[in-house]
Amino acid sequence: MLDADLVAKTATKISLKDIQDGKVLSVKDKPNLKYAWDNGVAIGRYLAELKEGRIIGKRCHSCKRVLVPPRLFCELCWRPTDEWTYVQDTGTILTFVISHVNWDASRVKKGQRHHTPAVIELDGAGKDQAIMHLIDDIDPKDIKIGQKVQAVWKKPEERTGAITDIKYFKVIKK
Amino acid sequence: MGLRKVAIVGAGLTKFYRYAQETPKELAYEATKMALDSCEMTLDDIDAVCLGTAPDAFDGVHMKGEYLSDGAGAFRKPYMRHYVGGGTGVMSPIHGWFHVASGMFDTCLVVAEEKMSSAYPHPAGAFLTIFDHTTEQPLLPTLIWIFAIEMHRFMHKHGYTKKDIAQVAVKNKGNALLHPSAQLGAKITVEDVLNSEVMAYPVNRLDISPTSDGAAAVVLASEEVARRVTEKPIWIDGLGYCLDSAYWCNRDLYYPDYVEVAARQAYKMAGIKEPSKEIHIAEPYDPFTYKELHHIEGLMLCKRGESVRMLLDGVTQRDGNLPCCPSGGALGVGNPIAATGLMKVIEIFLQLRGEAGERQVPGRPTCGLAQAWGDLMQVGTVVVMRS
Amino acid sequence: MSLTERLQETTQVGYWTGEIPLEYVYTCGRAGEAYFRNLMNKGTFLGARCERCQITYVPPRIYCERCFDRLENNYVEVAARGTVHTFTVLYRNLDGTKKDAPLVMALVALDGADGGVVHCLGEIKPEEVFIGLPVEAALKPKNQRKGGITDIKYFKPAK
Amino acid sequence: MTRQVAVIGVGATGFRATTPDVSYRELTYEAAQKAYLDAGVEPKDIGAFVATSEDFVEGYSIADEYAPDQIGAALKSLYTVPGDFIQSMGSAVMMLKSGLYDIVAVQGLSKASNMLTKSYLTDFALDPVYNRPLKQHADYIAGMEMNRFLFETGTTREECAQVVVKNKRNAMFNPLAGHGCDLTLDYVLEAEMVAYPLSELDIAPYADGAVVMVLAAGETARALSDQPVWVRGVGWSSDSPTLETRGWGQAVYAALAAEMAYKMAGIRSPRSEINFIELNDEFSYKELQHLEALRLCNPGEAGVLTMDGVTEITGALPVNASGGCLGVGNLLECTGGQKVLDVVLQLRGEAGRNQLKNVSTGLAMGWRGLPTTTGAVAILSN
Repeated sequence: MLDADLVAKTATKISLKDIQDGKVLSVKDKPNLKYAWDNGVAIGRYLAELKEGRIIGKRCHSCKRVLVPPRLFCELCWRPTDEWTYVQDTGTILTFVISHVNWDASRVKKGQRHHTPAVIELDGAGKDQAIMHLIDDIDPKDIKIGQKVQAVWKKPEERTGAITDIKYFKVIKK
Repeated sequence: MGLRKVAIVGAGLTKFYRYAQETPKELAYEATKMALDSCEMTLDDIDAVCLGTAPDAFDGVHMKGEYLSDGAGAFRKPYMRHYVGGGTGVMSPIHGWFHVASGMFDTCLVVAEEKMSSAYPHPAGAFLTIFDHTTEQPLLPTLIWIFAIEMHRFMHKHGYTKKDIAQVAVKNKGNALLHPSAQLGAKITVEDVLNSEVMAYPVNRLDISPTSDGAAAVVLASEEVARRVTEKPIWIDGLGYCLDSAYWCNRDLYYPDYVEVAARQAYKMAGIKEPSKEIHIAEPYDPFTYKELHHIEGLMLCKRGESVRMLLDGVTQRDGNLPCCPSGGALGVGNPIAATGLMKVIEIFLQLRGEAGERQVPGRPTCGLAQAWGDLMQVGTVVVMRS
Repeated sequence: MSLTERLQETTQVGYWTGEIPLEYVYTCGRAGEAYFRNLMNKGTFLGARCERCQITYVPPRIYCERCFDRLENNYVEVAARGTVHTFTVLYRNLDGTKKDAPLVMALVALDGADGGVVHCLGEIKPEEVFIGLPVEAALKPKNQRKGGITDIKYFKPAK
Repeated sequence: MTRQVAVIGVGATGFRATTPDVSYRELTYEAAQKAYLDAGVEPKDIGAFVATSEDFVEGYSIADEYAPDQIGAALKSLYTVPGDFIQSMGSAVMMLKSGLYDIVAVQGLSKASNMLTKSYLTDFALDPVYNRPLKQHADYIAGMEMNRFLFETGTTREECAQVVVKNKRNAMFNPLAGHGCDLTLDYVLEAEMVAYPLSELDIAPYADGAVVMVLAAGETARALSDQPVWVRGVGWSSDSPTLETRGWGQAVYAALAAEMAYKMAGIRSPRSEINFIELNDEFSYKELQHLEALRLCNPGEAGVLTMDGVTEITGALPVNASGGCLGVGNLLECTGGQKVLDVVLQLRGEAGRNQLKNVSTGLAMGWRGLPTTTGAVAILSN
């Protein structure tokens, strides 16, 4: 039996204001956590190809998928992957979101476009082989699951070898 | 297989709040102390301690398992933390089961804690860095995105509507009115959910469980000890856990295969052939409304695509044939991640003992299930318990 | 080897940089609130006494870590002086750079307690510090105290 | 009555200060493939997996998400222990003894080089209210502990420096080790001071690397392996985490972890029953403090034995023949993995130039590093 009186005594309800006003003592800290993650072979090539305006994956002859992002092993078949394979920069929206919030939980400002991230199955990669990216250049309410989309790339001289070398995907067929 | 029998013999739970004054250690202590007192045990009776707590990014301490140890009763004891993201809470009794079933320990204290309010101004910021650092984080994703992405796919595949799914919030927040730990028990309507602030279509504010501080603890014991300390041991008869690939965009998100794999493991171990008939009561993980339904399908408590029908027919109500989240769940009681999972285990423990008070489901259930989910739409953890 | 393909030239090596952009506000908790309020307002130290284990915890805690008895009603005042239980002479800053002047860090075991304070020592040269050195707390002036460990400036040799 | 457990496969990469040519996934995949090849198993044969990681070391808020793929555990039973590798191994032993599994794999990984602000990270492990506001380099904790240890036991800085000389020299002949050097005692003693009495060379440098092991229950182990290495005992323990009230001279956690492991292994006289040791020496004095806690010598004796050469490869009680953390590198959560790896290689007679003669029982010991008081012990026999 959970005794309600006992439970009530276990914790003390306060508010953020109590902390900010100093009614409850607190300590602030901002940790310094910085990283440089090695790209390695597979992600290194992926980023290098993005810089060239291409999406590359690695094919697994066993499960027939083209793995994007590429890896040197197929995690399902537990074998080395086979040849490097370009997939197309077109695909299909499997699911999407109209987000009114930013990554830090703040709300998208009035007048700004809502974020519309989607899971996009890339042509040539295989069923359900998708990446997450953003949809843009369309009113969010016109986006539909199943729509065909195509990558809109940054200009070659602006590309740095990053997933953001694709600015967004745009809907190509309604 | 001749597995050693392991029982839950005691439980403790703190109140859940958005902001609690207590330090993480103090919260862990309060839950642990209550669990020990509930079965009239002291730390001297405890052979080992295991801790479930989700990311260090919430409490804001690197290696927080080490930091929390004394509050969890681990002083100079064998003590180990386990971690599967949001699935950690239900992984906790599983890890505890390993301790006792191994024969190396006769008792094991299982503690789960989360203090999410330390993350300032909001713990949501901690979720940017759950995504792949190179291929996803540059897009500035957030946790709500991935849920909304999955929810939308789930709705699309089955033709579910937001109105259907909102019933989960109505049910769970209502159930939570009777839970002493609850942070957000409320009588609300479907319209309230649909009219609440849009976070990321299709997710509205009332589709989401709150941010919480809280802790939970249970005491596990071998059969011999369990029979000595209580007349009502609740046995952990089945367990399963499964982690899918981190490449979360390489699978169809409409169905949680990882939950099914974990459930099959647990059912096999518990000798369950027809889960929808043999499980009398369930606490599927409900950090978002649709997740309860998604998980009910993954747990094979209904056929794929039938969870909404089950909900609308009242089957999962507290007085229905298969009550789901009678505690009020994460949506109603609150969601201090790991502590929520263990809260669900405790709810089944209390219900099977007939000690759930006003929340007691009718029909004297003898077999219940608790489940949690976590990571990048990736983890299923399941325990099956019997009286 | 297990990888079918490896980078063959150093120019192919690359990395991706990032950080974990978080901020925190930590409450001091029930015991910490009592400890620091007392330090701030009265300039003295609180401990928590466990009669069963015969231990006086400084800083105080709401529970005894050994027997789990509740200690919240057993707070006792302890002296603002004690001895150096152990110390070190620290030559590095948090970022790894060399300090302009070395800093003595010590665990000061407060008299009458089974714990104490981890802090720096002041008003003494590093080579003069020894284990067992009697020290006392040097607090900031009352109007500058905010209710935290930095309300203590340092510990200095006891008069 | 309870099931026996053996290590039937080990796989490791080399341990190097940096590994810029491979991602953490590729590094771990290499270790996993080697371990599975060594054990003669495939992931489908493995009942469950235990990974070892801490979020902020890997640079993720939820690092366990990224554990499964490169060890073949996708859509399988896997969980993470944020602890030392030997704790993960303890988990695996429990899982096998329970009878629920016949084969369990354990993973450990260090990409320490990818974490750029390690001193801040260690500081972030301190109590946020009582200790962190001082904003000091956390090595002060090691300096304070070393000072108290020297004070209580009469151990000298020279004896600690000799540990550095020995371990870094041992590493010269361990092809996996990344920080071997041949140094003189004077050279070590003259190293720049970090937190007196702790100098730069008393501190193990970091290294990258991965270790994967396959453990199996008795009958399965015998069926799969010609040379199973039996896990006779495991133990782990945590002392008070609080800086203000913990003991500072002795490693109580190591003593308790060892007692648990000794009891399980039926070892009464560790000194006569254990042939060699791989223990945590992230700081030079830790080797001596841990040796004493493990009851392998009397308090205050470890330094003397070190000066007398007893802990050398050629001595009566070889300690860290692999080179230890000082010579191999601090592998963070994977540190204990390197310890167990070297015990296994020694017991299988595969330790190359550092091979010890006539050894049948070895002890591996891990510590969680600053600022923790958690340790773990494994005792293995062939």
